[in-house]
This record gives sequence, structure tokens and C-alpha cells, in this order.
Amino acid sequence: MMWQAARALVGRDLQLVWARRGDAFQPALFALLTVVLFALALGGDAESLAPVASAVLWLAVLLAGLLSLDSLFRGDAEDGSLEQWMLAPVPLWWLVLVRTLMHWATTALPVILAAPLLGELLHLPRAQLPVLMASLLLGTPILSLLGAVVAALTVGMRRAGVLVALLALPLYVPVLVFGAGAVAASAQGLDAVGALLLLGAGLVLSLALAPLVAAAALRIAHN
Amino acid sequence: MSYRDYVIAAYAVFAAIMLWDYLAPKLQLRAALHAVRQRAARSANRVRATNTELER
Amino acid sequence: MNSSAKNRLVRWFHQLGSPPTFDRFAARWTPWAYLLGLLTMGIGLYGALFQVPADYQQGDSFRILYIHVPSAWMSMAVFALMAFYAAIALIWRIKLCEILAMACAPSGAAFTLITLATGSIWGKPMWGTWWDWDPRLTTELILLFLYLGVMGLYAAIDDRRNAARAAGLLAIVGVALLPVIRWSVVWWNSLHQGQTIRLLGESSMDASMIAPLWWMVVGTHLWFVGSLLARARADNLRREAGKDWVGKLAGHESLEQAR
Amino acid sequence: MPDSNVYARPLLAVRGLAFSRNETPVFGPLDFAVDANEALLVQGGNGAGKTTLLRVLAGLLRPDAGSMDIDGRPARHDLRARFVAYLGHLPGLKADLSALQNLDFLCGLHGRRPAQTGESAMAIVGLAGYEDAPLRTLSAGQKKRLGLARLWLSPAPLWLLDEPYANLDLDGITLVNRMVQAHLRGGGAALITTHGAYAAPPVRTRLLELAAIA
Repeated sequence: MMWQAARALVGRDLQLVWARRGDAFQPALFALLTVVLFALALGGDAESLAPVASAVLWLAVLLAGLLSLDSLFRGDAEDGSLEQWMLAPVPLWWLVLVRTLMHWATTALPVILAAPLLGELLHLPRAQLPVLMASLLLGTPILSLLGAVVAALTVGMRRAGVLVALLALPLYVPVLVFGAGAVAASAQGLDAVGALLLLGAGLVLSLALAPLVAAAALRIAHN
Repeated sequence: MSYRDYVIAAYAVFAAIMLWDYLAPKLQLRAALHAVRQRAARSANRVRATNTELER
Repeated sequence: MNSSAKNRLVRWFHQLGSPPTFDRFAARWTPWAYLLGLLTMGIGLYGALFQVPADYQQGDSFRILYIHVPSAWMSMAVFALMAFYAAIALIWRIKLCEILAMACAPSGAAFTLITLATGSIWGKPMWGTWWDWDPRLTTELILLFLYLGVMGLYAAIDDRRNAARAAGLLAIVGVALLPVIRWSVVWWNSLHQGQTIRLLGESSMDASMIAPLWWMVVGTHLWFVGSLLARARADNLRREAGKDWVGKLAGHESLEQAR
Repeated sequence: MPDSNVYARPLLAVRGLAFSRNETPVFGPLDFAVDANEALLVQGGNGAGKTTLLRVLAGLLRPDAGSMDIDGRPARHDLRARFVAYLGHLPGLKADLSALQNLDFLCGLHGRRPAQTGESAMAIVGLAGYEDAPLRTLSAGQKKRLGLARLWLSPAPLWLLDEPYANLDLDGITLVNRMVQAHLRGGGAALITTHGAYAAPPVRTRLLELAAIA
């Protein structure tokens, strides 16, 4: 039953992405724009860009995720799909988990795939790239899962706007710190494995807890 | 070396915010009671909708 | 928590939780809490400003800590209390606890703001800069965002009960994440800046300097009780605006004011 | 359709159910019951709380007081999920998907009766030929019919229909009545809200009149 519902939801989300395939590139495009603006503001030479490249990339990915956060549940809330989820014979947290992971795969994953390219634009030292990719792969799902709680809490509002950012920012701090910190540590010649392990532990914890909290928030905030 | 200005500034900030902390709920309370009274006044002289022919 | 203690707690909230009862309770005790808080803080402030000698290292600037430290403690304690009320409200659906949890937020935000402002004013002579990304101040800043988020969420949802429950859930998530945030900030600070500056030296304060601090701690707690009751009472009245007892109360108060 | 006598009587029993929003009572306390093979027509003017009642029964809102039994057992999430099919104002259809894709997703979520296909259900509700049409090209009445097709495929015996006649033409109103009739004959039950403007289906019907409070 759970797998059947998950398969239906995954299939539907893929169909929806395909139906609006032009929009699929928007988060990556936004990240690219952020990177370009940073490069222009910083002067564009390698000496000033390289030291901040990993931090800017992390920030670009985080902001792109924040931008697409509102679309996580809003569409389903506005057309009544969410009500059908709540009435389904599978637990709501399961659907929330599947939906969040699909949302991550369709919005955050393209940005991560573009990260090496964006790194080149910022003169990111090649040696930092593996750690950066690992930290992004471990960190962005946590951002999506924490973001799911925020998106669920604000789903009942007509326009959540800056409130989403205000609610998400404190929750994102540890992820950003350890994600960008892992790269910074490896750049300083320190061991990045510790920070990456912490991110991994955070991912496991948020995989287990965030869907439950987000489901509870959906039941409260959506009516 | 004396930091008297900084001390005064810090205590002024403290006093100002505490004053706000005192006044804000007081104003809220007044607004709530005011709204209740207004509501009572409205319901006292409300015109009931009727089923008769509309005129204008 | 064992079940009999739990039951007693729930029963107590239910009894106090009838809106007219709570209104009478709050109206009676709010002035006392404010007054006692003011008195206690007065004693503490007198000691802090006039009795305690200047510190040989920090000069007079350490007097700022007599408001900074109690506020910092309050900012944390109020958040924990807010999450505690929110948890009771979510589990047993007690309306009074929703109101109390939401009444915590503005006071807590006020204490957080005091902590940030006084910390920054203290930092200017001590560190030579208004702001330093010191782990304490950084955590305090994030705490302020959390408070603002709770208040913003409570204000943004139309249905008052749903709004309180949603904001309460955020408060609980915040309390669960605060240690992680704090720990991450400390880690980040050690990564980027090495040594951090201690706000209070380990044992540089002797007993005579400690006493006013305790007066201030007790005073801010009492003051907070007053402002919590006042806010909760206002929210309670706003929610119950249509009820008969509120109408009678409003008429009664207007008579008193006219007199 | 399930057999006539498989469910306990009553299929749905409600005692003392009340709901309020922002401290203002919306309806209740209500007591009523619905047996299998029976329809309950919930009538009342605008703002009487018909939609809210159905949402509470569906489990989307939590009542302030009262209890609710389904098939003789206290209603819980898993029991509701097996017994209740809810068709509200918003049918939960995606504008970017085709009619059949929408139907397939909802059936994947809720399950479907054996020996039924999306195509056959669409033919029954008069949407044959629209299978691959993007939903956004369908009219409001056609979307309503698609919602009815989803209901037709659902294995749940208790239908909660919120204003099922809205947006439908005369033919569509007859369709709703025929579907309800067939569903009840098969042992199901239905709660139907209406502000009273349309003819009720010719089935054993109880009436619940909701009056606006205050």
C-alpha cells in the first residue's frame, strides 16, 4: 500500500515536471545568476574569488532552495490534493517524505549537478570540489526536509513571502555552517570528514523526524 | 578610564525596552475592551434583515 | 513525568483555563508581579550602579553585565517556557496554554533585544567594535529570528487556535534545534577565529558583586510574570470578544474609567 | 459494489458532534446516523456549516466535542481511509496533467475497485474521448464529472459529497442521482450537502437540517 502510493506520487511528480519542463531549470538558473552577481560585485579576479568560492556556492544553492520552497506544498494545498493525501490510507508523513525527496530531486539536484560549472566560474580550487560536492549532497536534503516543515507551517497563508525565509533561516544555520565549514576546513588543511559525518548524522535524523513534524504542521496549518 | 556613557546607554536601552514591554500589553488590553464595547453598541441597534420587498 | 503529577498539572490548567477565571486571575496578579519585579530590580540596580566598586580591569563597563546577563538568561528561559506551554497545548489541546505560549514570545523577544543591544554596547569599549561574531551574540541573534518567526507565524494565520498551534510547533522545533545551532556556531567560530572571548571571567566576581546580579535575575523573572499575564489576558479577551462575560467586563471597566 | 449486508448498522453514527472556529460555534451538537443503503441529505443555508460538517466527518478538521463511529467502531485514520471517500469543492486535480493521469494518481493513492478502469469510469460520467485532454482545457462541470469518476472507482462505502450538483447541467444532476442510487443499492451510503435547490435522488433518504447558529 505504502509503495503503491509512493509510486503514484513519484509518477505524478515526474509527469508534472515533464509538463512544465521549462521550469525545471529555474533553480539552477537562479543559482547561476547569484554566482554571476557575486563575481561581478567582487571584481572577478581569481585572487579575490577563490577564497570565497565555496561559501558563495553554498549560499547560491541555499538561496535557490529557499526560492523553490514555497512550491513544495502550495500547489497541492490550493487545488485540494492535500485533502486527498490526508484521507489516503497511508500515513501523511510518508507522502510528505516522498514529496519532499521528489522536490529535492527536481529542484536541488539540478543545481548540485551544475555546481562544478559554477565552481569554475568562481575559480574554485579544484582540490575543494570533491568535498564541496559531498557536503552539498549530504546537506541539501537536510535543507529540503527542514524546509518542508517551514513550507507546511506557512501553507495556509495566501502569500507567505519573506516569512518563509525568516522561519527557515535559523533552522538552516547548522547545515550551512557544517556544509560550508567542511569545505573551509579542508581548504585550511584540516580534516573535513568530521563535518561531513555530522551532516550525514543530521540527514539521518531529519529523514526520520522532519516528515513527522511537517505532517503535523500540515494538519494544523491547512484548513 | 571611565565608560560611563556606555553604561548609561545600555541602561537606557534596558529601560526603554522594558517600558515597551509594559505598555504594549496595556494598549492591547485597551484595544480589546474597546472592540468589545463597540461590538456591543453595534448589536444593540442593529437593523435586522427583513424578507419584505427591497426599496431604494 | 508520572501520571498522577501529569493529571494534576492538566487538571490545574483546565481549572484555571476557563477564560473568565483566567481573566480574574490575571487581572488580580498582574500589578503585583510588575510591582514586585520593579522593586526587586530597583534593589539590584541600586547595588549594581552605586554600591559595587568599579572593576580593576573593565572599569565601569562591567556594570552593563548586570542587565545583560539576566536578560540573556531570560531570553533562553522564556523560549524554553514557550515550548513547554506549546507542547502541553498541542498534546492536551488546552486553550490557556496556547495563549500563554504565544504571550511568551514578545517578552522573550524583548529580552533578546536587550541582550543584543547591551552586549553590543559592552563590546564597543571591550572589543573595540560594536559587533563581534562571538558565539553567544550570534546564537542570541538567531534566537531573535526564532522569536520573530514565532510571532510572525502567529500573526499571519487567520484562525487563532490554528495560528497558536502552528507557532507552538515552530517553538518546539526551535527548542530542539537551539543546542545544535549553538554548537554549530561555536564550531564555526573556532574554525574561523580561533580563540573566543569570555564574557564573564571564571571567578573574577566576588560575593558582594554577585548579590545585585541575583536581585536582577529574580526581578526580571517577576517582571516577566507580570507582562506574561498582561499579554495573555489581552489575547484571552480578544479571542472571547463575542462572549457575554466579556461584554459585562467591558461595561464594568468603562464604568470604572468614567468614575 | 460491496454486498448489501456486510456492514454494521449504522454505517456511520455521530453523537454530540460540535465544531467551532475562532471561539464561535459553527454547528452542533449534532446526533445522527446513516445506515447502509441510505442517503443523508444535509440541508441548510449559506454559512450553516454544511461543508465544515463534511470536513469534520472526513477527518480533515477536529471536532471540539462528540464522537463518531464508522461501521460500529470509533473512527480512526485507518478506518476512515478505508470507509470514506470525500468529494469537496476542490477535487484535487492537477491542471497540468491529463484527465486520465489525474484519475490514475488518485486511484494509486486511494486504491480502486477491482474490475474497474479509468476509461470505463470516464465513459460512465460522460467524459469518453477526453482521456488525454489536459485538465486545464476542461470546463468546471467536466472537472466535477472527473471528480465523480474518481468517486466511482473508489472502494470506500461511505461517500461524503459536498454540493455534488454544483456546476452540473441537468444531465449531470441526473448522473449524480443515478450514481448515488447504484452506490446505495450496492450497500454503500452517502452524505450529500445541498442548499436545497435540487431534487434529491429517489432513494431512502434521511434529512439533516442545519440551522445557522447565532
